[in-house]
Amino acid sequence: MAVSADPASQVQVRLFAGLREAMGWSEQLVELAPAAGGSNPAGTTPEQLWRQLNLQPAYPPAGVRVAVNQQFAAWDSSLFAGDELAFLPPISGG
Amino acid sequence: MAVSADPASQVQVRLFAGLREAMGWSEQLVELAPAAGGSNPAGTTPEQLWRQLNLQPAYPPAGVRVAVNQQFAAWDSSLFAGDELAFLPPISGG
Amino acid sequence: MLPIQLEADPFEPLSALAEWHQFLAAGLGIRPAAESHFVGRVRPSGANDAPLEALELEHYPGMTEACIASLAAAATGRHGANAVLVRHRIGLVLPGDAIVLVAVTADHRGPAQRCCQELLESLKHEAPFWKREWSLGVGRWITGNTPL
Amino acid sequence: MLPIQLEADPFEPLSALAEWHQFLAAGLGIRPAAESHFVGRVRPSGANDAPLEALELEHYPGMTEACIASLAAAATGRHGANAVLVRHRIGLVLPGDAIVLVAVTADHRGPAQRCCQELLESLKHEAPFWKREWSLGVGRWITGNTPL
Repeated sequence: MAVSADPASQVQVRLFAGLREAMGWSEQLVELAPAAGGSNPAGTTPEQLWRQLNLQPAYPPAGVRVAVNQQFAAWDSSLFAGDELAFLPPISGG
Repeated sequence: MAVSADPASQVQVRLFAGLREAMGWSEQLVELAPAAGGSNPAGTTPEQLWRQLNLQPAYPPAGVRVAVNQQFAAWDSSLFAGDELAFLPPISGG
Repeated sequence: MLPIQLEADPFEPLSALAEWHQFLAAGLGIRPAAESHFVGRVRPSGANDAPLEALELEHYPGMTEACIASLAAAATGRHGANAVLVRHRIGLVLPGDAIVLVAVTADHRGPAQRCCQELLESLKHEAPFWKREWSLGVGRWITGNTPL
Repeated sequence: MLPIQLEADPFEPLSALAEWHQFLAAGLGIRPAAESHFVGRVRPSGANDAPLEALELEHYPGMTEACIASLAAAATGRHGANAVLVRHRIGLVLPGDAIVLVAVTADHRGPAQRCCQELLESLKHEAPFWKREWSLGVGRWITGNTPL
């Protein structure tokens, strides 16, 4: 079975606003790399996925924030299969 | 001619709220004492009138303010014939 | 529509604001970017916590209006606000009724908010109004404001 | 009536406030002593001073609503406010149209004003919204807020 066909090891990645337009996509399912020595793919971080997806600039800019399952999260938090990860460019509401 | 009949030497004094009720009157015309050596009655101050009218307490309390011709004024400002003088107890608007 | 008005009868703040909006739209065309309002209403109980029957507001006819106008002009100038609305009750005001409405428009939120706040404070401390609380049939003059 | 709502179509702030008053009256009975409102509207020109055709507001469906609710609950608790109302436009908003309405009731003027101000700031900086200014047919993402 191809890894890419296993939904239990995938993370939904979403982009918004200027970042979405710069990259040309708004969401995609991304495989978590299997953890060394086991089938549990936990341990991948938003920062790793930013690089893996070739998001620009290569090092995440200070103004961009991360949300995991629609809650603000740290760049080095652990992602789990089924998570929804979003990269949020600088906010300007109100 | 009695001094009290000369409107050109009078000041209208007004009291408000608790002060009005404590004294039992809301306005009265008060004669300015003639200035020493002349007919011009200028020189009387709100503080002098407060005593002259036996307003209580004998020394004007800190919270009471003075208005002359409907503008805030100092306790030692000079009053002139025709002025409207008001003693304003502590303000509580809004 | 006078931007500053004493109200002898109950008034509805949202109606006053709607009327003010029409007045501003006629003068300015486009609506300002920032607008800050404050509505104060009479509390159900007085300073001594007894149920309040009514609040009575005495003022100094002529001076009170002029004083509010001058406080409003000063606050507007200090903060660079565009327009201001003040409605203030006089006479007997019932619990729950609006006693004061202050509204300010400006080009930015900071000036609108600060001007509205400052004008409200100055109305409370500088405009000749006196409050008497009527509770259990007894009137009691209030000699200060509730804490900020 | 939901106290927090995203609006895909133009809304009238005073109507939203009137609806909220009815909602509060049904729940609380007597009206609160202090009420503070803020209305923000789209400016006629953009960051580069060119005439603005429209402001576009993108949001993160689900997260934005939850985030506003959590910011509102935090501000309400911090200031001891009673109730809060938030209306925020999404999609294309025209110059002069209301983009945000925040209203807060409290027992005293200080908490009402401070809570309203703080909630507005947190909406601007913490709730996932992104603004794009459309001017001369070109869209430009805004990466900050106007100064306070």
